[in-house]
Amino acid sequence: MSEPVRKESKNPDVSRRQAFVQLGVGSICAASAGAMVFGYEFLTPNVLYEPSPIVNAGKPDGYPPGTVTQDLPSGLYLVHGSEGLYALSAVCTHLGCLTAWKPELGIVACPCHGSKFRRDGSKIEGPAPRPLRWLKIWLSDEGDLLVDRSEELSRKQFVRT
Amino acid sequence: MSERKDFVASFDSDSRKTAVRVAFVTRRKSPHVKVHDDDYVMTFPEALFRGAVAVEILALLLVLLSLFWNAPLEKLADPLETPNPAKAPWYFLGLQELLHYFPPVVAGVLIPTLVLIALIVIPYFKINVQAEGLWTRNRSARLRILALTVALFAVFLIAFNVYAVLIPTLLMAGFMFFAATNRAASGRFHRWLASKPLSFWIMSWFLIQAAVLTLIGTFFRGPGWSLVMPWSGDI
Amino acid sequence: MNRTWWAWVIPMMAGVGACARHPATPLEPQPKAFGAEVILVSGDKQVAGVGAQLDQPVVVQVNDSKGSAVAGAPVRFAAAGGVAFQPDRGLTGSDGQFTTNVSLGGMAGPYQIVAATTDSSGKRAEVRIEEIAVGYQERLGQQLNAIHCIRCHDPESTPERVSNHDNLSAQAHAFTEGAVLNAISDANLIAIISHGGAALNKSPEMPPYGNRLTKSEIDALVAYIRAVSDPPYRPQGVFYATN
Amino acid sequence: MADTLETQLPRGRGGRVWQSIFRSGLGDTNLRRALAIQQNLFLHLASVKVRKRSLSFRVTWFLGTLSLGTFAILVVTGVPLMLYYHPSVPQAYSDMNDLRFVVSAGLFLRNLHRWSAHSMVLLVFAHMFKVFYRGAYRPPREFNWVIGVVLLLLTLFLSYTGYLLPWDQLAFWAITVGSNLISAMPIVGARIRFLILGGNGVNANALLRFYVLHCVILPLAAVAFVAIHFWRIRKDGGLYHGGSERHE
Amino acid sequence: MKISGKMASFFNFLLGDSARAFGALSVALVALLAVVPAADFLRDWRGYQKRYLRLVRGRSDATSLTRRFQPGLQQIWMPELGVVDRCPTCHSALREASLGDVKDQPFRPHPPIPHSVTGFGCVMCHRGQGAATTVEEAHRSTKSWEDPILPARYLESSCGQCHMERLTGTPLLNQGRQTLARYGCVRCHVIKSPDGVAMTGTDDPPSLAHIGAKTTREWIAAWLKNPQAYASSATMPNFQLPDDDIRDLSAFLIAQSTPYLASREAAPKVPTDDRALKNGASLFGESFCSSCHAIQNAAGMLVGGNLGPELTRIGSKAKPEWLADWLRDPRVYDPDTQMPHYRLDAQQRGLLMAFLGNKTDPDFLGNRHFDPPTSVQIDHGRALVNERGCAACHEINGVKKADNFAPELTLVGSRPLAKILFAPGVAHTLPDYIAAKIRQPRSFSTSLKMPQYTLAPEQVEALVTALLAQTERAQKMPTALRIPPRRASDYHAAGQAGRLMEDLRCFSCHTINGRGGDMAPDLTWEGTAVTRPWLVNFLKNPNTLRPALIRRMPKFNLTDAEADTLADYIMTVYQTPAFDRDSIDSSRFTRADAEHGKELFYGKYACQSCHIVDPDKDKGYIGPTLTQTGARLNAAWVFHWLKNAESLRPGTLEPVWKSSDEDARALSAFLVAQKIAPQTEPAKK
Repeated sequence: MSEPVRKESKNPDVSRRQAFVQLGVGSICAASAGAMVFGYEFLTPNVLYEPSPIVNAGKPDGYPPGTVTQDLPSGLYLVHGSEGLYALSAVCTHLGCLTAWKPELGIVACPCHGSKFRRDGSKIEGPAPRPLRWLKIWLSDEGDLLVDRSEELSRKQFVRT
Repeated sequence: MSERKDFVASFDSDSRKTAVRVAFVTRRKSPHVKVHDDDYVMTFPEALFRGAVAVEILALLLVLLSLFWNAPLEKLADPLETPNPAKAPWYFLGLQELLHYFPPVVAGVLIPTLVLIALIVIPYFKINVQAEGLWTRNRSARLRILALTVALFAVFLIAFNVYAVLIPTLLMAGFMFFAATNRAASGRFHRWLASKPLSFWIMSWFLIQAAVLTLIGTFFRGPGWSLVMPWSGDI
Repeated sequence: MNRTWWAWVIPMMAGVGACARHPATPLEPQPKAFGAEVILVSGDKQVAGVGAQLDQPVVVQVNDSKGSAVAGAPVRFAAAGGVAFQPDRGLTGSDGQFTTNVSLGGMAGPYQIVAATTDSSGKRAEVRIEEIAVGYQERLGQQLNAIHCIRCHDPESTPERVSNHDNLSAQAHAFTEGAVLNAISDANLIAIISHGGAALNKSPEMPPYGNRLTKSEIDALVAYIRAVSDPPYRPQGVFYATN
Repeated sequence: MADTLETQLPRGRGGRVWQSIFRSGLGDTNLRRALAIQQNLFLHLASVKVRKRSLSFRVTWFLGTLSLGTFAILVVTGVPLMLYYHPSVPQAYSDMNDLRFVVSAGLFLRNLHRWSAHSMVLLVFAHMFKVFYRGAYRPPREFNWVIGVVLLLLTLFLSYTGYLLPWDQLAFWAITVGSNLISAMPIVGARIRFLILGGNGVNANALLRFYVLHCVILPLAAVAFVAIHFWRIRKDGGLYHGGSERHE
Repeated sequence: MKISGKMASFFNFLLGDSARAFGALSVALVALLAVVPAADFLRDWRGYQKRYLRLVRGRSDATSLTRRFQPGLQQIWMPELGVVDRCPTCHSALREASLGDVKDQPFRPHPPIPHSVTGFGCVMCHRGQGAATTVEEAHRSTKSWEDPILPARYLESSCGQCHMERLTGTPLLNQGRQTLARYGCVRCHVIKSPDGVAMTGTDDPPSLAHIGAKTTREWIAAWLKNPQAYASSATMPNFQLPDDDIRDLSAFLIAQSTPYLASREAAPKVPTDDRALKNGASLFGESFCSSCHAIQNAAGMLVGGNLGPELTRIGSKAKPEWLADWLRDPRVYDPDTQMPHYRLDAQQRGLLMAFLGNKTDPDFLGNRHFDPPTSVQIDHGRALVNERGCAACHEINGVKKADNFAPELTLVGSRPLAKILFAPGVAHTLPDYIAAKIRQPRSFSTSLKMPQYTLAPEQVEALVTALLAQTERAQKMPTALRIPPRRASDYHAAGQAGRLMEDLRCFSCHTINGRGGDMAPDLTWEGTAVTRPWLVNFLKNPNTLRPALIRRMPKFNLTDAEADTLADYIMTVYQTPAFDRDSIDSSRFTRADAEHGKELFYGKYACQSCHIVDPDKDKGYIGPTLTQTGARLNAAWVFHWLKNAESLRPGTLEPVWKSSDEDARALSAFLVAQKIAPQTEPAKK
């Protein structure tokens, strides 16, 4: 079947046309590939409409010693323990459910899969692989507590008032 | 490659008398139909490639346009502040121009509806299917009808001060009268005009009318829908 | 595609809308006489907010070679940094003087204005005039100065305010005394203002303002003192961002 | 020329994978050329052969093809634009600003979409007039002309509904003026306007309705009618080739 | 020919048949499409970020600057304000104070302000389009954004969007708002603050109900012709009326005027001799009339306060019988005047009348003379009064104040440019429009009603600043971010003392419990501070406390009973809850305490730089003279004053010493020992 074509391809006009068609199809393929790459660029948002990771938790006076306060909108626990104030992420380390503080039991419990944590974030039981995250917390110049939700601490840190 | 016309196919002018799809052979004695296989080409690749080339040219032009000319974006919509002039998309500006002259029921409903109905029924009316020149038959009677129609329409337009419609209409009527003149040694243009059926005249009038109104609405209307020059920067 | 030069042109144009408001004089007036020199009469060393018009107009005078005023001589004002004049050129009046209203540019700092005249041979003579534009912080400092400091630190009295400067045993430094004040670091100035003279073994006649003014207000005062200093204050060394 | 064109096509597609997808190879023989059209979902609406005359530029000006081309561009640009668009007030307008200023190539896509939309309206009008002057609406193509008119209307509605989406002054007032035209209709006008806008004025409801019309209902309708249009071309005797009809 | 032939064959080669055209055009299309990402990559802001990194590279702190630099689009988002700000994308150095020497935008660091630059965004203050990332769209007026960058000189207006009260840092805004109130702008134009309260005028325009009793028609006409010719400080604008209109207006005003309840007492005899003039002048001075009224001196300078009208040409205006009544009791003619009721005797009134009656200016009235008006003229005058809105400011019998007489200006700061008709020669920006409108209203249309004001350029700038603060954003500002104005309290003292205080118009100068003027000290805790005997004496004969002050307490010639009433009220009511005035018993101070206090006074505290204790030695005259402190103040007040004077009298110039208890005690001991009644004025420079 390809025999006559080969013969014809010796015709310079024909082979040139063939080259052009190949060029054309190649260009279209290149354009498609480029569109894929650029599509990735396009789909990546350049700006985000997300709340700042840094949360102002107000004055330390609002957190009396020995209390655990859950800040629902920002997904935080502010705990005033014996060593001082610290911030825990309320997001379960298992699959990201929002945990809840059970004052009657004195523990943090996850409604999704039953993970339980102590008030220092350490795991009591459940599928959660790790303790709750400790977040960076500090006092601003105006005396407000600031928590950076994006920064997990490897060591325990307290704000003493 | 194609031969000289062997015959001219046409349809009977009176559909009540004859079946619709009967071809009359008017020039030759026998309907010698010749369809050679070499009149046809394969859709793939011939038609497809040509189509692709046409679309690529269009795409090139549009991409160039998009690279160098940004789509308009005005201020955030404010229901309390009507911009002056407030213009519809360009393809409705002919209509908006008519609204300037006629009440909304006429310009906004009646005329578009009539145009739409007219467009839809075009292929179902014999005057449109007929390919015969307007003036080949009943010339004097048709001339009288045309003169009367144009005169009445002109009076109506003058009453409403619609010169944007009047002038193209009179121009078109002029051409029609020109085509109707019976000159033995007429030029090609005259022969061409004379061969045009009524449907051609009506559609051309509509096309010119729509184009003129749209152009006026787009380029010559400024604040308060007043007439301005396109270069005055107020449009 | 990258028209970076707009970056500074546009804010400046915005800063001195005055330029646009006063279209340039279409025709330059024909000089009737020529002088040899131009001297400043009044209106230099004024302090105004950025972009604001100076309180007092700037007045210059054209003199001939003998030192007497020349009427009808051409005067032309020019300055960099978006300073606007109203008018920016003209002829001296019958007293040989020419008056213009000056609006400073949109940037804080000292501005130099050049008033020039030409003599009959086209030779240029000019005088340089210094004005100071203050930004928000300096402006706040200026306000605080007018309330708390000026009575002792400004030796000049006005009809509204009698100076207390000469009643002090240790003469308070006028804030324009750059020769003295430029040598004092920001930290020391802030300390003197906050703690007063007595705490720093200086004259106790300087009271402490640390309890009365906030930290940022004292910063503003220092910024103002730096802004009006003559010779201009040049910070020493490198300093780093504070936040 | 026709005999040689197929030889220009790239080859090396005889493999099993290729055949599993396309069944027939590309046009070495007339049979294969015919199969290439016939066995393709999109191309099978067209006939396998076309009259040579109907392909000449003088006859077609390619206006139909170009209209379809703009429609394709509009679909390709419109879908990504939807990813950065919320049909709500006044978020829609900030989305326009985001497209202009921060989304990579957002400005270009929006421009292309806008200019293609205008081009499509223009091309469809031109197509219609061309068909008229060529007499291509004559029997047996009457009904396809009617479909064409419907497609013209769909094009106008597509363009018009898209006009509101940026929610700028241009959009708001054009739609306000346009929708008040409808209410000039006797008896039903006001009701129709109320239904189209989903309220008594151009507001958040109207934006949402226009968005759904623009992105879902009208494009689907257009696709359906375009398919019918193409199918009817074939069923009504192929592409019109100008001049006198030859009856077979 | 050859070339075109070659071109033709070239194009034929490329596009000659559909296959070749397909190939060629595909390549062209791909090439063109490749421009799209390139154009995206070459956007302005990337160029600025590269330039910034180049700029930073050579600097000594390059490492930390580069580390802090954040590439890519930067966005500040404040959903509660609806603000999206991308300015930091190009303005990379906003928070880099070490780049203070960089003068080129966009890399200038932001000067320190009381707000966090990145926490507040840029467009809140500077306007412009924050969402834009191109220079043109961000800074200037475009089709999609009319609000360009605010010129630097009007920047204070942005503070006014949240701050309704006076701020130390915004003098121009304060002045603008004050001018709006003082020049009667708000009497025609409604200007509301975001809490919905309309601004009120502070200009106290006189009632014209009895104008015929006060002055002549000729004066009214001359005044209407040009108020500033009568008093250069007059706030009344020039309505630019033709002479006929002035004639008819004056006719109408006189015709509408009713007699007031004039005194039945005969007018005092007005002496005319030179000595009387001289005595009148000195009485004018002793009564400290110039605390409120200004008079042009020989050099043409205005000397005196601006609380009351300028009196340079009062003799050409006031009828003598009216002046006599006015000096006896201003309330009879105008119950609302701010003028205190001086207790002047007939002889004093005669002297003052002689002095004031001599203040004439024959040039001002010219040889204007009117024939008795016709009813046509009076009717025309009434029409003019309605047309010009005279009743918006002045009380006129039979004419009601028109509502919505002038356009509301609550949102003038965000008026769309498209809605503005610009006069020729005015730049097409909002500030320029407002300024031009204030400077010369009639340049926009001769039929406009707005009169011509006489304002200094700085006043116009201040007004523009205040008006530019009236934006939609200000109106929509979340309440939590709004700092409301301190509303004037309507405090009134009770009983007889209260009536007396109203009669003496104490609140024109003094503030008590939040009500009153700022010319004189706040008296809210005055009862705690002073001793009763001193107070009674001071009320009857106010002597100089602060030598440096030009505006002083007038002598009202109070009777003993009146002084006692006032003193009793002040001593019982105006007591601070912070401490008891008798908490420190001065009799327990020892001589050593006082000696120690004296050392502190002259040493550590150097009080003598502002105060005088020993008139022969001390020279400071910023603060009050302290020679009679023992008679005037009590020890507890002095003690707490030295602790924190600001808390006792807000706005005082006294520094906040926060002295130790021992120091404060010793100084109190020294100061309350000072009981000499001062007779000698300190030597002036």
